Amino acid sequence: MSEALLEVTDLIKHYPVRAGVLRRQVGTVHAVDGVSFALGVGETLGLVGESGCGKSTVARSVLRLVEPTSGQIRLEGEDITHLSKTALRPHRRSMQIVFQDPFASLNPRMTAGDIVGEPLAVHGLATGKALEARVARLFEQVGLRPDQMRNFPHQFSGGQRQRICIARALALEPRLIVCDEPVSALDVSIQAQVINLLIDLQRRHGFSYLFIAHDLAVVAHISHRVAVMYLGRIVEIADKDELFRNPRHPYTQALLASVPIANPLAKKLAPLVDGDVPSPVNPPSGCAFHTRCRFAMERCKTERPALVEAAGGHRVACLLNEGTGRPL
Amino acid sequence: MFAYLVRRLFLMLVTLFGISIVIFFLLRVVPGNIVDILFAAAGYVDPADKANLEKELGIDEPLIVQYWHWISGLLRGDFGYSYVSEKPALQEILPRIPITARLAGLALLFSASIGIPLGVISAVKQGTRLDYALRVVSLSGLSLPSFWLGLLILTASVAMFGQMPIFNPNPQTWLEAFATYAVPAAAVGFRSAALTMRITRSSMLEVLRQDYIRTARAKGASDAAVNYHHALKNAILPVITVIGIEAAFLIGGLIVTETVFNIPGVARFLVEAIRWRDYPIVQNLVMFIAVVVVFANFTVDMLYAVFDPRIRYTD
Amino acid sequence: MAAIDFDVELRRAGAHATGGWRRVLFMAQRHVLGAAGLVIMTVFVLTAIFADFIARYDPLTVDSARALARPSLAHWMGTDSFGRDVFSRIIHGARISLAVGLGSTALGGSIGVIVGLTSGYLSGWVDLVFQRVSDVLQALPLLVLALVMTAALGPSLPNVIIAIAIPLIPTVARVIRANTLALREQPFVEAAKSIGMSEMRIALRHVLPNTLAPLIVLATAQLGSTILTEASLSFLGLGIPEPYPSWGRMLSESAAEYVRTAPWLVIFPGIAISLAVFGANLFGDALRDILDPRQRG
Amino acid sequence: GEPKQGGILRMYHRDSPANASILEGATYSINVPFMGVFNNLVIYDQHIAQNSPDTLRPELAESWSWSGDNKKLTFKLRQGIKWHDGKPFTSADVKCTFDLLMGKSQQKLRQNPRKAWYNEVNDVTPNGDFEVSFDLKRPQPSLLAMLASGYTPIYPCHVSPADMRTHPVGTGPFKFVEFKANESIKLTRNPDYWKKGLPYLDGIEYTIITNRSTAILAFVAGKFDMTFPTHITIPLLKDIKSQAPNAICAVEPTNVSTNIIVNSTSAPFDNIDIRRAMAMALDRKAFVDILFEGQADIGGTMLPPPQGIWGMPKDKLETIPGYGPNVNASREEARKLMQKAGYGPDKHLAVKVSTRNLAEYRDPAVILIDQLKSIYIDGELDVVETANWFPKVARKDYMLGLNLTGNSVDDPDQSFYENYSCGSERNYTNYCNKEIEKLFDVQSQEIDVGKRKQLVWDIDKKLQEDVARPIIFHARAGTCWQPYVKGITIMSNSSYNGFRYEDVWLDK
Amino acid sequence: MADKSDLVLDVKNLKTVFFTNSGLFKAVDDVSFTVKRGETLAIVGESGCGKSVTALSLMRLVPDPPGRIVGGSVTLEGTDLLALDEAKMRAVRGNRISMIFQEPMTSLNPVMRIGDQIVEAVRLHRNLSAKEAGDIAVEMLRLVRIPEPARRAREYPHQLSGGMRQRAMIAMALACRPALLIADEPTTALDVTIQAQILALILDLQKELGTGLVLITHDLGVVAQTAQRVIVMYAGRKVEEASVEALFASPKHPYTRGLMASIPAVPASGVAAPPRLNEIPGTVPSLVRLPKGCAFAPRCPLAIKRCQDEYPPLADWGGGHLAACWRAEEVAEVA
Ligand SMILES: Nc1ncnc2c1ncn2[C@@H]1O[C@H](COP(=O)(O)OP(=O)(O)OP(=O)(O)O)[C@@H](O)[C@H]1O
Ligand SMILES: Nc1ncnc2c1ncn2[C@@H]1O[C@H](COP(=O)(O)OP(=O)(O)OP(=O)(O)O)[C@@H](O)[C@H]1O
Ligand SMILES: [Mg+2]
Ligand SMILES: [Mg+2]
Repeated sequence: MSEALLEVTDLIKHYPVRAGVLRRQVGTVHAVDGVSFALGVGETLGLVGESGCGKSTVARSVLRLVEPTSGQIRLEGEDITHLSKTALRPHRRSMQIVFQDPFASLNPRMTAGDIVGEPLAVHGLATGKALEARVARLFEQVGLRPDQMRNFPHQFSGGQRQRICIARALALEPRLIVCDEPVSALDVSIQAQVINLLIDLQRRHGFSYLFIAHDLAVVAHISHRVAVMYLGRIVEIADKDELFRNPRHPYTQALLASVPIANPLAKKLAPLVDGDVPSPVNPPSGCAFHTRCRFAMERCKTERPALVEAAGGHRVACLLNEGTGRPL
Repeated sequence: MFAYLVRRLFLMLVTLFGISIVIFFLLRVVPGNIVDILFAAAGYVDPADKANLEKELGIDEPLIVQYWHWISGLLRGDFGYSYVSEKPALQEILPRIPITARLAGLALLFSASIGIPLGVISAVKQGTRLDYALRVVSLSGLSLPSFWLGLLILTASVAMFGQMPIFNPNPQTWLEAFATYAVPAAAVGFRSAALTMRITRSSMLEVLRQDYIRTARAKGASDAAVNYHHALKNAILPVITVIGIEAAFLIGGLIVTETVFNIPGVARFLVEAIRWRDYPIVQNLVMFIAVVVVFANFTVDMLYAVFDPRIRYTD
Repeated sequence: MAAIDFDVELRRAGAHATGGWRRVLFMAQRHVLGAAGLVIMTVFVLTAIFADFIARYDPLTVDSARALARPSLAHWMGTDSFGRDVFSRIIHGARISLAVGLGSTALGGSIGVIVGLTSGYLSGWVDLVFQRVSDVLQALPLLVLALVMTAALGPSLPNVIIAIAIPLIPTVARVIRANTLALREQPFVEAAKSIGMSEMRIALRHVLPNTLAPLIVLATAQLGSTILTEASLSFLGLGIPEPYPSWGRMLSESAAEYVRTAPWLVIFPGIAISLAVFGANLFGDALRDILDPRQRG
Repeated sequence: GEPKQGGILRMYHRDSPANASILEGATYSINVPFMGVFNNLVIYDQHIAQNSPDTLRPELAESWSWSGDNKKLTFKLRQGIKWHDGKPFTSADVKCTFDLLMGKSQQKLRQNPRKAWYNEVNDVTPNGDFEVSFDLKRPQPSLLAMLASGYTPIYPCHVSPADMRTHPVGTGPFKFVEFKANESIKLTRNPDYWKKGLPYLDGIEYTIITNRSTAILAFVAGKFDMTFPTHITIPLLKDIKSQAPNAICAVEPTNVSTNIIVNSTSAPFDNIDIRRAMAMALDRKAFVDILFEGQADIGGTMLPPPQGIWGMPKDKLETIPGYGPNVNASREEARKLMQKAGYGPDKHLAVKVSTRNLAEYRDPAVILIDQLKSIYIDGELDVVETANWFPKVARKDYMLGLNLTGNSVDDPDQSFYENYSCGSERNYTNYCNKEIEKLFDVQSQEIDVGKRKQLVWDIDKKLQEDVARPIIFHARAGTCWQPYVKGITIMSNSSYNGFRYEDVWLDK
Repeated sequence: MADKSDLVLDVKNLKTVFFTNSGLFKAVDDVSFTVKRGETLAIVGESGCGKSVTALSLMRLVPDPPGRIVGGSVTLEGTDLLALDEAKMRAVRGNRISMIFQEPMTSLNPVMRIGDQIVEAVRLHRNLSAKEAGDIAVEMLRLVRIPEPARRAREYPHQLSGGMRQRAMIAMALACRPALLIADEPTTALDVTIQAQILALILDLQKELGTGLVLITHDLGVVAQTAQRVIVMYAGRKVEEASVEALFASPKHPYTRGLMASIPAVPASGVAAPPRLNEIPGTVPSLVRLPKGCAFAPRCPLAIKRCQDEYPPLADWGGGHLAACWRAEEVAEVA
């Protein structure tokens, strides 16, 4: 994990808020507000955070599916932030994404085989019989039957659809796969199938994953390192074990404490944070979390904490304890 | 909001400018001009006379110059003179506008007040006999040529009452005025109502399957409340769009109805003016229609915001 | 709860109608009106194609001896004042009326699709320009355009088709554009981008097929209205010229003079027009239902 | 009963005339509503259907007299007549009117379609306020006929031609009130009309209804007292009769001939054989049967008798090729001519038949095309918009054309010179035959009516044999009015001259 | 078994079918369960196994077409809902039984003010003036801890955040203090902190009002923390029912066991995560073409010949622990 496959620096993405038939801009969503991280070869970086905090936006910016407002994205050392669409096209072979919503990301009017084969066709990697054979292999790899290639997306179950998406992402054998909540809609048994597949593939081919999920257990299972986002910013990033053992940011702590344990005898749920998620259109001043933080101080309302190293490789953005967060 | 209106107004002007160019040059592309026609009707031509007349009317000048005369005149409020009647174009156009406006308004009213409720019913009862029946009736509204429907109405009224609703320029009573417009408006409105009904139906079908309709039912709301209070309000935007398009269309598109019912409205006048190549009338009238269309679109956009709180025009 | 015969319900739901004709029959049963529309349209199209074989008389031959004959075995729909066989004229008229209907819908529709797709997909200044152009087209009254077109180029079949097609363009373009704007944001379009597909290919392979449903509904509705527009143009003397029969002209001219004395001159072309419009719309309605994913279950 | 004073005559008008100036017009759409505003020097008796030299009546002129050499025509004018604006009428007004028509005055008519009528007039000179005389280059007895036409009202000097288009001022029984294009034309009674006690009507209102079905329905429903004159086709007449059995309808020739204009300047119709063949292929009776249910007239250039004064008698007519009773024999001959010209069953001649986009033009053209099939000619209809029709014809940009020619006065001078003399602007076919043209002048100067008729018949026959402009038929049309409308007479050999309406009254 | 009088809901042999173009299938097949006053019953199962349809069937809101309830009974406080006419049913809906739908974002009417939507629910069942109902609405919003409830009541759904919308939905569902509340995956799209808030809220209100709760969820953690009893569904059928403790302690159906085994755990200090998660091999069969016997048999490690031929009956394996498996006894041992 020495060399960085992907390096994201100061990524900012603002969306205009538009309304009306004429799509006039009525405001700005600060979807991603200065995010930096690096991802090594064969590494998995987990990305968690509440819904709407900008995880998907980070994911899509990395692939230049949305144009970042500012910041830099380097893939294998090359700055791809400003490459033209055409210049970018060859790079698409080395990075792929599994979308948050598998059904929506499959064209309802194409067969599963066509969908999975399309990347190969587009890059001219295979045609005719060869293409078909490749697609069949991909199907088998993700645990689908080749005879299902002729089926349309709506004829698959949620988990199968997710696997079609994965097969499509794998077709080009990319070095980086961004997985945006690939398992959120699945029940645990299917979820387990998908996760196992991803881990197997990583072992075999050395893929790197940027893995986004709500389910901390899943993230914990698959990731080497984990980043926690809150309202467009990374508030904490550390090795998995370190993060789960010593969460330093009050939000991370609240997250961990809120995970319901699948054991009726274990302690009952008690919400650790209260209040509502602030809107990314008008983010709170200072530390964005101060509106919900139990430990908020006066200066949290005005001062925005930077992401700083609190311990070996453990970075946190919190003003408590001279910027090292609150140890448990 | 203010900035938005300014922008909107600017775009309207751009559109109107485009239309002025299109209509001006389109008319010039058509062979024959008023002079040709006058001489054709007289069955002879004397080149000198012809040249004189062309000069008198100013149609011998280069097109650009003519265009400039027209547009600069418009900006000064000078609409020119009709070639045929030799009266000021404005004086010819203005009295016809309220006639068409009343007719179109009544037709729209008719179409909305019939089309929307029937559309709702048909959507709610989708797949039932009532739905089939309503759809068939509405389709027949769309499949009758309008001149045919108009003649049918006139013939039937003469045959049954020995009377016919022919246009009366000076209605004495309110009732008479209504009668003058109601029948042609109904003839137009039938088609319009059919269209409105179909749009309402399909839009309602879309909405009726939305989750919040289910929520309303889950609250125990009655069918009427669900259909009209919850669903229709959400389904109304496409309907408004169509009514807006119809409104724009009705201002310039009632040629056949105006002909059959002999209503001295804008559309028939426009056709006559085109036949005579009466450029000042055609150009100004088309500009007027364009203004109406553009404003109809604008009104529709504004209505969107009224009906859907998510839409707010600010800039 | 009423008892349910599962087998009956199964059959009603088409569980046995798995392949080929059975499936077609099943769909026809489910969409009776749509099937009727399809049948009507097919009959008309076939009629138009095989007009020469079906018509029993030359539609153009004038014969003073048999003018204004009532419908009879010899002349199923009677003859007109020129002694021409109305049935044969309607059969041949199908050619013109359908050519106008299909031709102008296809022409206006395809240009509208191209404009709408480009405008919606590329957005930016292309969109702005295209939108203003379609504003302009929309603001020109249809019949003004038709008048100007036919006056400029003469009332021939292609010109009538073009004249009727032009106002269709902004309508279709608007619908397709709105759809494209929505589709452009769909994850599957993004997915196509992410594999490095060119914009053109995305527009054609991913966006276009998904706008097909509203397009078909719009097109069938327009098909009907173009036939009516031709009739209206004929009424104003701007339609397809004599001697070739178009339904619109047959109706509009006879309507003036023969409503009472020879009603068959009015009734039959009227029925032909209404039936065609009706058929197209019924078919469109059913397509709408069939293509509505929520109704497919 | 006795005529009654009062009431407004309600009529519909078939279309919106371009303007109100009769002198500039060339359609009876102007004559019908505006003739009542004016007076002529002389006028055809409004209650005798057939216009003829015998029915000429004085109007603004009390009397007229020819000089001994028949080259000077002097009118004594009525005194004490006032224009509608109160100015007195004098001989100067007559002079002004004819100077306008001859193109001699300062002010010009926008268009002057009947300038050629006065080709033989040297000058019009007033002698004092109430006498005026016309100096002719040569005798022309038909001049009176033209002066009596509804097309020749006297205009006032003091109103410009432009004003006459929008607000005509005359001396006639009715005053102009308003003309709303596409809507209505209104006239009101002239209380100071010089014929005491006239007019009976308080006014006339024309509602412009362009759609014939609507118009007729409105008449049937009693919205109108009278249809637009000669606007009812024969099939529609039946319809009216069945719906309004009390209506009184008259069917009369309109003196409008439907004819074929042949472009003899270029192939293929520069070949006289093909022209003849075409003329011989015509089955005129079929046209008349189909379009008029038999009620129209077959003749030459001049309207056939009995309504027409100058038309050839039947026996003479039938000697012309193509007019004979045996159509098949005639077509057989026509085919031979075609074969001579190189066409036959295997080699058809393709021809475009141009015509205007109006039913009156299109319908006969359809029949024509059908008939031409019998002589190996494949016709295709080419409909032309009004605006382009005349320029196209003038350019000789056509092969065959189907045309309607209206004759405002039933006199050979009007018809021959206009349509057949070399170089005339209305001679669309460019037919030019110097010998015949000499004959035109001969008949024109002939004072004896009987002799003139013989000359005219010979000319007419020759014109038909030359296939200059084959006449197919002379149309008839109907006019209907409610039974209480009295004093209407429909002219039987012209539809331009009978609309003074000063003694029309309503028996209500 | 429970005391009858204490029963809020008694569902017996519920059967709901869908007629679709691809065929007819039983989305809910012969499902029975009960809910007591103040009790929480969780329904879990594979995605697409019929949980939501079951819930909708209770409300009689199955979209028709294509769906229809074809059998069984739903007894709410002694009345069989399926036998009521539509008008009577309307009086029950939103009043005695109400539901929080799976997608709160789309379940609020976008063109109506939040307050009005709650007011409507109240006034439909209580004879109150608009003013009084308005007060109740604001009160309900306060109860679900929406700050500034009076102002929020006048706003439209799009002006609220996702969490607030979800709470507004809850407020609306509880406005008439129903005897039974159905919550269909009320927290799927939310992060765990918000999820915890909302669940706590529902449980509080439930306790306060004595409402019976049917909670549908994928998250077994949530089940463990909130429910008293659980039913497990597979391919339209109930395959297991037990108290939450019994179920987590010893599942009696191989599918349930598979589910339990698949749950990943947040790593606790010092415990190494297993390299692979357990998974149930194979995929859910298509509901249109279900196998003749046990629907789970093709994926079941314990499947025997009998499973393929014969659907196992739902049997009581002690203490009200029901499971539909021939080899229920062995399930726990295999684990
Ligand atoms: N195309 C867009 N236009 C405007 N705003 C957007 C757009 N896409 C996302 N946003 C907004 O940006 C913010 C971040 O969205 P994003 O999808 O990245 O969140 P997320 O962390 O992935 O949430 P979730 O967990 O729900 O998937 C949200 O407030 C969202 O509403
Ligand atoms: N409107 C409908 N039309 C056709 N089939 C439907 C419809 N609604 C649900 N189904 C089908 O019924 C079955 C059960 O659906 P249901 O929504 O109850 O699943 P679920 O258990 O709630 O799944 P999830 O966990 O994904 O919400 C599914 O196979 C689904 O495809
Ligand atoms: Mg996301
Ligand atoms: Mg569900």
